[in-house]
Amino acid sequence: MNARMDERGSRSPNPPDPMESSRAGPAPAAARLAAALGARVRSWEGFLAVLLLCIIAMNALTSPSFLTAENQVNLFALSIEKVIVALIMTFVILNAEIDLSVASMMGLSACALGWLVQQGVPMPVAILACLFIGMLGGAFNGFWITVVGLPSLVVTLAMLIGFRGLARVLVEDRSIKEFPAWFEALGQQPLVGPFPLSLIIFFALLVLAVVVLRYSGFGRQVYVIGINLEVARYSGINVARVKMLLFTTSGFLSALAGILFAARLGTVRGDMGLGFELDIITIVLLGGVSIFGGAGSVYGVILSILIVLYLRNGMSLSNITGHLQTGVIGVLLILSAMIPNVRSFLAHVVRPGRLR
Amino acid sequence: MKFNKLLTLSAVVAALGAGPAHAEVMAEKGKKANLVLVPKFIGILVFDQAHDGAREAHEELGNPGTLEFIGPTPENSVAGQIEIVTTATTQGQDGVMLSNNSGDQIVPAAKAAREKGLTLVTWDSQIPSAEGEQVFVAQVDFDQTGVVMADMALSILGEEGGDFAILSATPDAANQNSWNAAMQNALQEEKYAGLNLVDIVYGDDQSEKSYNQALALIDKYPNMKLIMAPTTVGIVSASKALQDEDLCDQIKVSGLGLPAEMVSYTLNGCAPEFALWSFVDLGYLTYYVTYLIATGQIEGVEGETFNAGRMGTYTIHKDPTRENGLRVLMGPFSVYNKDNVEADAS
Amino acid sequence: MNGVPAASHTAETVAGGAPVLEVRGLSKRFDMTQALDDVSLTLHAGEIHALVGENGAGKSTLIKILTGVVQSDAGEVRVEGAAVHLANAQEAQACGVAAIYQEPLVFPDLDVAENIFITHREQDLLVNWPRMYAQAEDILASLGVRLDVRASARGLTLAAQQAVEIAKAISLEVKVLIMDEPTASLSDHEVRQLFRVARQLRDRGVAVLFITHRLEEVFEIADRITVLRDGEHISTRPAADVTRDLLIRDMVGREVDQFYGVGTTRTIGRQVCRVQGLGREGVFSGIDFDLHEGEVLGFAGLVGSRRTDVALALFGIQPADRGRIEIDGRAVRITSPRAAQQLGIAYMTEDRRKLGLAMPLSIAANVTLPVLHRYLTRLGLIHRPREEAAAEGFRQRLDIKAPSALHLVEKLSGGNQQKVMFGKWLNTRPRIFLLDEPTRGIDVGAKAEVHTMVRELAEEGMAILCISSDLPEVLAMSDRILVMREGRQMGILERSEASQEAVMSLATGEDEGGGATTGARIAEGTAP
Amino acid sequence: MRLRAETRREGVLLLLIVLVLFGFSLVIENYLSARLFNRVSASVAILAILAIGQTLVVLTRNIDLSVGSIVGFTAYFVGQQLSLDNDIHPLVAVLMAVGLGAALGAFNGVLVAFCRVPAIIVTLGTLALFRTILVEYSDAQTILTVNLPQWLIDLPRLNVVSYERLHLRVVVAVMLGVAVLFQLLLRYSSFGRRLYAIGSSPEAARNAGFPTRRLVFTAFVLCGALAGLTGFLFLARFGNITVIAGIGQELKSVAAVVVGGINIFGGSGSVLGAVLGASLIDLLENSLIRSLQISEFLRDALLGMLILAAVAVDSVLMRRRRDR
Repeated sequence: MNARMDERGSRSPNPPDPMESSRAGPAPAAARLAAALGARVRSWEGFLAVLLLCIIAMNALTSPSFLTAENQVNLFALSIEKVIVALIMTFVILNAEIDLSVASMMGLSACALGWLVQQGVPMPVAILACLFIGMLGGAFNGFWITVVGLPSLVVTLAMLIGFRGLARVLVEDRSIKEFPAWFEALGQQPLVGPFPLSLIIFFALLVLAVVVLRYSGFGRQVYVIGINLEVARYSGINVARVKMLLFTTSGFLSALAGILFAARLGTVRGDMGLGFELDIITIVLLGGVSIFGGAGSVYGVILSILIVLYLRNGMSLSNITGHLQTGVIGVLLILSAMIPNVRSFLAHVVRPGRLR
Repeated sequence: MKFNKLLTLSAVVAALGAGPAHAEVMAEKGKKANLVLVPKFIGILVFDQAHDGAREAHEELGNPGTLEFIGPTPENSVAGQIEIVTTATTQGQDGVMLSNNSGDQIVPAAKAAREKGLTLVTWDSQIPSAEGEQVFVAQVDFDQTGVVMADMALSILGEEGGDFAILSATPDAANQNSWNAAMQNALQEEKYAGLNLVDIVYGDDQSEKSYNQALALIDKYPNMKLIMAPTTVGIVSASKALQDEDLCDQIKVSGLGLPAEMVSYTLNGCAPEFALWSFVDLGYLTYYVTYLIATGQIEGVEGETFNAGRMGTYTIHKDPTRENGLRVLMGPFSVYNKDNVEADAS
Repeated sequence: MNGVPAASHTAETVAGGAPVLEVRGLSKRFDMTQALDDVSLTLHAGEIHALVGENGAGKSTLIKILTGVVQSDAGEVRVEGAAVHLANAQEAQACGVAAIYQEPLVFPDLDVAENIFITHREQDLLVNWPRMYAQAEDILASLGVRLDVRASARGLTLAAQQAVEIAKAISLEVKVLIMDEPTASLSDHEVRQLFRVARQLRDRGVAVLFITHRLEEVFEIADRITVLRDGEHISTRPAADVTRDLLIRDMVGREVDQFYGVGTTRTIGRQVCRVQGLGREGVFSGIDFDLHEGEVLGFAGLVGSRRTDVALALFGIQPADRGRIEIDGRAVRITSPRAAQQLGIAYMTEDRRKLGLAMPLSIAANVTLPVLHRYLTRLGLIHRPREEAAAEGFRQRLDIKAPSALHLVEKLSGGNQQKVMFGKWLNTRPRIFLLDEPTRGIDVGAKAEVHTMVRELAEEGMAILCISSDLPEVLAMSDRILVMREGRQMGILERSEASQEAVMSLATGEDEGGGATTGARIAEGTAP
Repeated sequence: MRLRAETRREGVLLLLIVLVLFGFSLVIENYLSARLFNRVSASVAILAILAIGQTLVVLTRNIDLSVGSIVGFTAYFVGQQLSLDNDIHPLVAVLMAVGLGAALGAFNGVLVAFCRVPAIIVTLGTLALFRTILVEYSDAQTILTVNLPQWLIDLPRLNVVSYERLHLRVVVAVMLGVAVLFQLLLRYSSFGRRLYAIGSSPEAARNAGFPTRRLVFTAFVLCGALAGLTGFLFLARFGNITVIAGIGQELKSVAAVVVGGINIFGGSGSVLGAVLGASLIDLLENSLIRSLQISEFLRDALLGMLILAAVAVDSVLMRRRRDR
């Protein structure tokens, strides 16, 4: 049997079959090597890395305090809750779903923590209870998505309102700050070297995310479901269980982030984390994770986290804040998604002439 | 100001300030201090007015340092303020003037700033626990705000009183919450017995939400006679809602508002009486306090007296509304009605 | 079919009237591949012109150029004598060229009538619904097709979707209609109907370019036949001058004397599976059969006979709600694919792209997908060397043409993708293997390989249930044939009593097997 | 009689609205009154127009998250022009708002349709970008009712028809007009039908040779134009426009569309559905804030659950009918 292009498959707009190229004779070795190198540099991660280096260089040039260890730790600590949730959001979006309720869950968990402490519940118990609330809330999302079959965008949009509402019910217009000193210290003081607990948790989760997504069977299943849910189902993957697990974990980590947030600020209020969901999703999408699922990597998301944090920090140090920061990130998001298209467009225009 | 009905509170203040006597400090000009003025968020007129006041003082004092006006976005106010204070610390600024919108959530960042030697003065809205804050420049006495609100309600509704509701900003706004609490306290008094507070609702300082909340109040409480809105956004929205519904005869609006924004409603009787203070003056005074502390001319401790340019002499006192705080009380309250609102509107 | 060998290679002037479409010296290159090399072709008004060739011969590329989907590197296309530039699908349509495909592209949310008329460029600014419905009904009636024009296109059978596409072409008053393997998924009855329509179009003066893998159809319908091979034009002859052998020689460039394996000598072992009264509400009912080690049980039937649904029930995708399944004599309930796998059942889908393979992943990732747990370390991580070794094993055993097991599946040809699917399910070490159209959409050479593979698996003792719409294939491969009609089991034919006529008479419910003479194709509708 | 799927869905929504009305009439005194109708209908109208625009985009398998910023931007810009020059003709003011909205929508449209950037990314970006431009442009000034021309101030109180105390406000009439226009456009124009076609199967649309890019672009422009119109009505109704006007409207409009039964993956849904969805959501919200029993703080929690319930009920009912 000869390796030839399937006529059925070829109707899709996929690039021509490379197997055909082998039939047409080997390409010059040099050309192939160049192509491989080009692909590496032109890959999404490569592009982000270059961008990141530019930002770091610019920050270092414009602001003397940028490279101080203190600033480096601070810039992470200031957004640590968002980037922790961005890790699990990567999984959710890779799985071709979305969770808009994460920030509200952060608020709910933090407020529940404050409320429980106010009721005299011992701190460790309260923390466990909040983590449990997170899992419960995530599982609640998961139930509507996997069992009832509603789109996750719809379910989590409703719970974006719902969880926030519950947080409000718990604290109303108060702000609660009766946390034990050790809890606040945990959130505000360095634990190991210059790193506070939240950063250590983030690094641990980061390693875990890389390992799970790249090397574990579960990660493989997440990708396959994102690529093609039916293929996963026909392969005997328990799609509902994977999705349920993802949403539960998303709730759990959002709750954890909420607790860390409470520890960092020492006070909880009903509006904690309001609007963070869009920042989190922006980070993940900027990291090259396809909104349609199945494509993207944790490495891209790591780079995107660094880009967003460094960019914000650099702008803050140059006294550019508020809307301009958000606007610049917005433009960056659009541009970064546009560049690959412009490239392929140019390639499309240039190629026929060159190869003739 | 001369037309205003002044509620000068100096008598109250003098009674409270029983600390050791300090000589009045006259500001030495031309010292360098890089200062940052942080509003609750960008896009609200009163904060820009405060900026104008601060700039005026900045030029007057000939500070060769910088004055930055940096604010977060409304949807990201808390995290944004924390980030700004932290960044100011990293940058090595000399002082931060903060209209705190983050409640006690700002405390860790504020403490860190203080540890690095920054001067941290709050204005307009305080840090509730006073931790990390040196002095709060209070526009008016917060307990007094409650009394003023109650007085305005009484003067609008008359002796027999009636039902009224509060339309506040967000449920998390520290100053609005203090004022609402102070008002509820004041209502205990005998003379306000006729005033019956039926509800507190929140318009989140958004025009559209405040407007809808005002309409909902009307439907919810058919006997309601007054909406008290201690927020500049809420008060105009409520006034407009009542005007649009042709209900200005039956229900009135009062609270805290800008004369420029309220003039038409005051003249047509929708909002016969409301109060506010000068945000320009507040910015000016805040700048003076911060400059003096940051340049080491005063320490920012209880009992110090200083001269604040065109505004005269002020003293740092214990803040009677908080356990540990210090404050400089600006005052006075200006209460506006149809007689004086036009003059201040321009 | 028993015509004399033709001498002429350039019978350009035989059939039909004036040339409607002329293709001259068309070349197209994709990267390193010369997909079309100086191909010329002339279509006349009122002829049915068959285009044949193996996969990769360049048929698809030619169609794409004619429909404006891709642009040629060299050569020209003339419509009614005038050179045209087909920059996009719309321009092709404006020139009167339209195509219908094996898997029609309908708009599932729109209703039938709208699907027919929505492409009209010159459609009025406003939609006149009553008139549109009336016209749609008229056109479908003229085709002899009964469809509710107000029903949404979602859930139409492939045949019905094709009818919609043909109706669309008619409503556009096309001059050239390209039919790209339109019969591959149709039942015999539907094929007959399609042929009738095609002839009708020819009589109206339309030039029909008919692409198919089924040589019997070529001889039945075509006026002239063009063969492409490896992107080159090999021959164009009047159908009357062509024999089957000649055609095959032109196509493959070599002599191929048989397609299907002859009778085998394998022994049927013990019973592994027994199904009694199996059914699913509103889908199928009353399915009874048993399956033995080393046996191939063919599943035959027309469109809508619900064969795929029976397989899906056995595999737990759409669990049965009545009846009994016994595996090794033990009654079991199969409610999920995982449960089915644990019982040793594997199901290879007919739709590689949508249901079968994760295209952007490697061969290795696909091969290990259903049994990923076997390749995990204790920490739940994938043991890459073990995974690759397994995939490499299948790559060699199944002769998958790829540089390595880490090659991406989307870059393989259809036949090789089919083999990857085989590897994926063989890797689950099934004892019962459900094959759904194992040779659909792959070319002649690959087909033979698949047949050999199925035979070998049976000889190794696997129990195989094979759904196929290729009747000769079913007859050649199966030990017994279960025939279904409209969700009911019509009977099981032993090898000795099975013939095309016997199968067709059961499948159609008629006493004599209608058009079963010339290699009838019977097919399955898509699963709902 | 066999009903179209869309009609059935609209029936279900109508039923839900009646249920909500009935439920709250038991809890809230004077609930079914002319007064409440006048107020809630005006509030619904604004969200409904936005939801109609969102519908056009969602039908093509896209989404526009920037509408909230477009609303704020146009409300502010037109408000500023009118404050500076009270003599601007009302029609010019409306056209200004619609035109500005359309221009911002066109920006989205170019990026989505011609630069092939996924809509969610583009509009997530422009959500931030448009707001940034507004804040920079406005210099933190507020538009004040007092500076607006009198006709604009009177506009929200203007009635088209009145029956006893039941008023049909101009805003509501405009919404109804827009709804009818776009319902007809989607149902009867080939442009509208092709929007459905694109969302239903982009591959088939390409194959059929539709000018897919141009159609998607147009959908975004129209969505922007309707958001601009919403901005104008925002200005008229709320009068005082700060730079944060319209924040959060994007999620509300998406919620309305989703509740209204427009498939979030494109291809099906109707303008009437969007209007009913917007009505249901806004009615719920307005009813909850008028209920004495439900505390200010419980409201959002309930609203979230009710939206979820509405979608779930709709989905279950529709599924049952499809199974038949």
